[in-house]
Amino acid sequence: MKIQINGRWYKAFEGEMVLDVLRREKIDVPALCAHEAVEPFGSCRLCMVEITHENWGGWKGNVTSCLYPVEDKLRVTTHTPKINELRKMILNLLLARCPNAPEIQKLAEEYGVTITDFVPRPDADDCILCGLCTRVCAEMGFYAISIVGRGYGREVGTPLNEAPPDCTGCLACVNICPTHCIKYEDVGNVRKIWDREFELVPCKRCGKTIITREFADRLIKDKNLPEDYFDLCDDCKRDDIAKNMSKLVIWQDKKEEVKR
Amino acid sequence: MKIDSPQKLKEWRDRCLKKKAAAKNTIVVCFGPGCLASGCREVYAKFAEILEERKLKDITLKSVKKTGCHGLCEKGPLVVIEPEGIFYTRVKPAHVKDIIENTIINGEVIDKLLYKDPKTDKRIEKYHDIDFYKKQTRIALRNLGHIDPDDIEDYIAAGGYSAVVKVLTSLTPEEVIEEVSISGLRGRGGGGFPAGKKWATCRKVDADTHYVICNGDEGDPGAFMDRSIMEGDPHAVLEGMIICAYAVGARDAYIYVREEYPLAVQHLYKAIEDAMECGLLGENIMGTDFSLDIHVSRGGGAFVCGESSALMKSVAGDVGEPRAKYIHSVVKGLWDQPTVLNNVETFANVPEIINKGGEWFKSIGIETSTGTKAFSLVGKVENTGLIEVPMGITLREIIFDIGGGIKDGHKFKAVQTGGPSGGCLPETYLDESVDFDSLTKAGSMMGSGGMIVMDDRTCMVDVARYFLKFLVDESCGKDVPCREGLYQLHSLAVKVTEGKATEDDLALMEKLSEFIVIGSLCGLGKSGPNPFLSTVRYFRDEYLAHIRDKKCPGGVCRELITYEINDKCTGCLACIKPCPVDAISGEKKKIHVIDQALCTKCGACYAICQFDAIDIK
Amino acid sequence: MIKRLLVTPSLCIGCRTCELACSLTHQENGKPGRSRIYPLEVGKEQFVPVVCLQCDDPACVKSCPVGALALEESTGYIRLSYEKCIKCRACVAACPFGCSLVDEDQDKIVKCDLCEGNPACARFCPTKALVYK
Amino acid sequence: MKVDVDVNEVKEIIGRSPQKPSFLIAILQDIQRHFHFLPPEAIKETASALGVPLSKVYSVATFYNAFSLEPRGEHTCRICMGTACHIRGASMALEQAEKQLGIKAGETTPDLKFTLEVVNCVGACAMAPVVIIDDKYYGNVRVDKIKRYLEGA
Repeated sequence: MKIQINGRWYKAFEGEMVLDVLRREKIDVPALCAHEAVEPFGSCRLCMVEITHENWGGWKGNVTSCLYPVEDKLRVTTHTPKINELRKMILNLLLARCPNAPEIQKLAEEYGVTITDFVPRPDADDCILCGLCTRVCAEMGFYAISIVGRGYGREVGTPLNEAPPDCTGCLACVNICPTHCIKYEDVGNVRKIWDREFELVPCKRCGKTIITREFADRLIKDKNLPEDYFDLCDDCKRDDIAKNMSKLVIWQDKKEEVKR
Repeated sequence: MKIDSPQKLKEWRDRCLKKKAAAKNTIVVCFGPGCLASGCREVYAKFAEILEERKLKDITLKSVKKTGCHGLCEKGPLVVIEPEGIFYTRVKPAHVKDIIENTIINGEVIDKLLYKDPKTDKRIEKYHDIDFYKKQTRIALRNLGHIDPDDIEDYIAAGGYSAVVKVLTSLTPEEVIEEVSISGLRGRGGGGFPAGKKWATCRKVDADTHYVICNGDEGDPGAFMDRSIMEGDPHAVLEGMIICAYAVGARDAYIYVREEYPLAVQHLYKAIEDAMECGLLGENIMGTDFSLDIHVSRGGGAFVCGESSALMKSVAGDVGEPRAKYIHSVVKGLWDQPTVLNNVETFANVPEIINKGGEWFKSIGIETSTGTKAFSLVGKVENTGLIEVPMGITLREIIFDIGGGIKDGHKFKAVQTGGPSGGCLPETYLDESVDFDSLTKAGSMMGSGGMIVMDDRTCMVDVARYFLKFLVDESCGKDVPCREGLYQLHSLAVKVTEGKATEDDLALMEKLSEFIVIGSLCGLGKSGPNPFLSTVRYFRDEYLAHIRDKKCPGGVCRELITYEINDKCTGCLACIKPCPVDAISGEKKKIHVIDQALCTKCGACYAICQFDAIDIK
Repeated sequence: MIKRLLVTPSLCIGCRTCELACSLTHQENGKPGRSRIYPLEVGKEQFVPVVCLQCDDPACVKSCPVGALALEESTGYIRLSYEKCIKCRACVAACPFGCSLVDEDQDKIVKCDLCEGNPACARFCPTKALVYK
Repeated sequence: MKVDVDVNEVKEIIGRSPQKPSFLIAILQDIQRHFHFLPPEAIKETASALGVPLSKVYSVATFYNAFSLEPRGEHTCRICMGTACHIRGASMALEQAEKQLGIKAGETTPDLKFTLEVVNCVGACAMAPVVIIDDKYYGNVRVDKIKRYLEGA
């Protein structure tokens, strides 16, 4: 099928959302809570676009592109004056929640908002409550953290405010966070996150670490992977494969070989 | 006793009616939420105690019936003597002996317990003759106050389950949907979507299974219609749900009800048990291959669960967070299966539509909004209570005829409908028709049926602030415009009530509101700014008075008012003791003085003064 | 017919042209990417270029918790979707050949993508130790 | 304040409902009714019995008004904040109750004697404003009476 975006026609596939097409075609639309690793959520509302339905007699509406399924001949406008104003207002509100988040400041500036019209949150952290961390944690199958409470006071947290028993220290939450506000620390072979400590598995040969013991164990168990895959680091594994292969190679005089 | 044919039901009904006719009198004690609060339990206990003592031949405890809400909560606890229909108000345990001795035994009416018409000051004996009831048409509330909700035989005697029997023995699902479509019944939960159309769409979706959900999560503060129906006539709700399940092809249905309504939960469980016992629920209902189980889902109390997608997540045991509804729940609802969701009142109407026909229902009300609507009429009216009126009635008729006008001779200012998502309408709309479309056009909405009357001592900015606070507390917080926007809108409203806002703030509030409406994910957010938008539309001068003159015309916003004692003061000392901060000083027969530095503007003195000697400035 | 990157270690002279080609092909915002191929010295003047084998039953794909890695049937190679990748390093730890790597400079996970069907390493290999056919 | 919770009691309550995730809210309601709050042990026990992630149980427990994670007082003072009560001055009643008890709405006195709650409409709008202490309703409440009501509990 084909959909029209800002006057140009693009190919789209059944089951896709409008934002999928926009991203594939590199059409710039801001979105803070959408990530392909997880289901669309519709929390930040920045990706809203105007759509016109040919099939519904030219019906127009503003929808979140991350959640709106494509359909043939759908017309999409990504930057109407109203949508731009809406994004400005949202960024204005986000700046009040997270006045110190560089990512929000930068995006707001792009939309001409340099200072919020509202009263900024005192002692603000940089969390915009997009829920990507909790959703990715669930997607990983860990469900270690979740949204706690509701409304303006909702926050991302661990069960009962204790160290989360289901966390594996995989850092998916850290890496997906659009404002980089989840803190962790790696010291030697110890990773600290969410008030818990994890052992980073050291390479049996060189000691280099990649992931935590808990994460490795879950991968071995859930994904049915052989335990010894996790004994060495990638560098040592490459060394080994090179050495093993070299045993199979019939080495000849290089110059001769190359000439031939 | 299994009902498997129209004949069996008729026989049972006849037996029930005969039993009823045999009793000399029935003493009906209202157990509606209002009467429960005003002490009907003690009244009932007293009846039990005295009847036990007296050991009368034809009047025993069995003659005393606990029913659901009668409606006139203002005058509770209510006791009605059937079959005469003698209507006693404000009954205290102390009156019970007289009622038994005088009315029941000697047939004398006790004058002082009768309802006094506020207009004529005359006592009225029968409740059908009271203005409050005369203008009402009761369909959804038809059995409230008449039947014992815990006794299925009472419901059967009132013609109950005849609609289910009719449907299962003589109508195809399509015919049922057709009848509901003809009736023009629109969802009573607020949106007003045509029920027949919803059912038809759901039926057509090809899926493993279909679900029916009854929304009993009445979250509006100041509304108790659905609660009253579930408490007072649970079988009517079940009957409507059974008919709907048959029509759409559902095998399981859920009633989502707040745990905070323990009586409703208890009555629903009992009703389901009784209906299963007589074969009207469960496997192979009436010997047909239609089976249905109805489950009670006890909600945890979250206003956002009034939103269908949130409610369905809550039924599934999850956090009640709504999702975007680009795919409707009729197609993909509970556990991703096609689901019909209607509210309690909608379902309660259905049996009557089947019994009396869609055309009959359509003849009530107006063309685009057929039938009736239940409201809880509260606030500053004389007759607070639960009412049901034909669509198309005017607000004036409701407030002044049924409601008996404004309390204490004050002046009407506004009426709020639609709950927190609705709006406030001024005097100029009093003659407006009460129906889905007119209310929406006027900037409010029907909502589930809260109707709050406000007088000249109400501050409209404060009302907006109140609703915004409610919505801030109840927003699930999923999306930015609703979570952050309503929070900031509320903060700005507080600024106005404190006299600290500027006209720029008011402009910002209006702009912010516009984008909360466009940007929010679900209905809560989209309609969230309504309390502000409708008040600023009709009462802008009140906002400006707060902003420019630093005055609260309603005398409510504490930062902007002072309580002062005028020369009407007789020096009676009455106001001195109630003052919680000892701010009032004075001697007997001398005008008292309020120390403004101490006064917290709680209004205790104002409430107690008999001489109009306290001014709010 | 699925094309494969054939490695003939005996032809490799350890010139590291492949590394350079790979790194430059995968540059982003002016930053060269970390090379996905490594000619490792296993003896005197003996080199084995180690690069992703595009396994038939890949541990990296199995390990990925969000489905960012997928074996493409039509081309026979394992594609990493950067839109999906959450940089959890499961694949880095799981690959038995050490061919999923962390590119610290670009802050992403990298693995050989055969340059989407035209591998630069093979094109630039002066000795045909790397051939794509 | 620590409240001792018998895990067997918790297990018994959970056992009354089918062990399915859709009964999560119902089970938490039963636990709440029994203990007047959700003890951490009970939350953990529920999670493992239903096979629902602990974080999800915690989300649900913190989402709904019905649940409290803090132990409740012996008495509950509920101030109705429904619209009808509001326009008849319920906020003054709340303020007075807060002052009398020295706690904010939603909190419990340190001696676990009183919990102060705000509710949205109890259906007693005719007697607004309404204060409910344990099961006793007080209608047409005047601020100066609150102290006496609380002392009566």
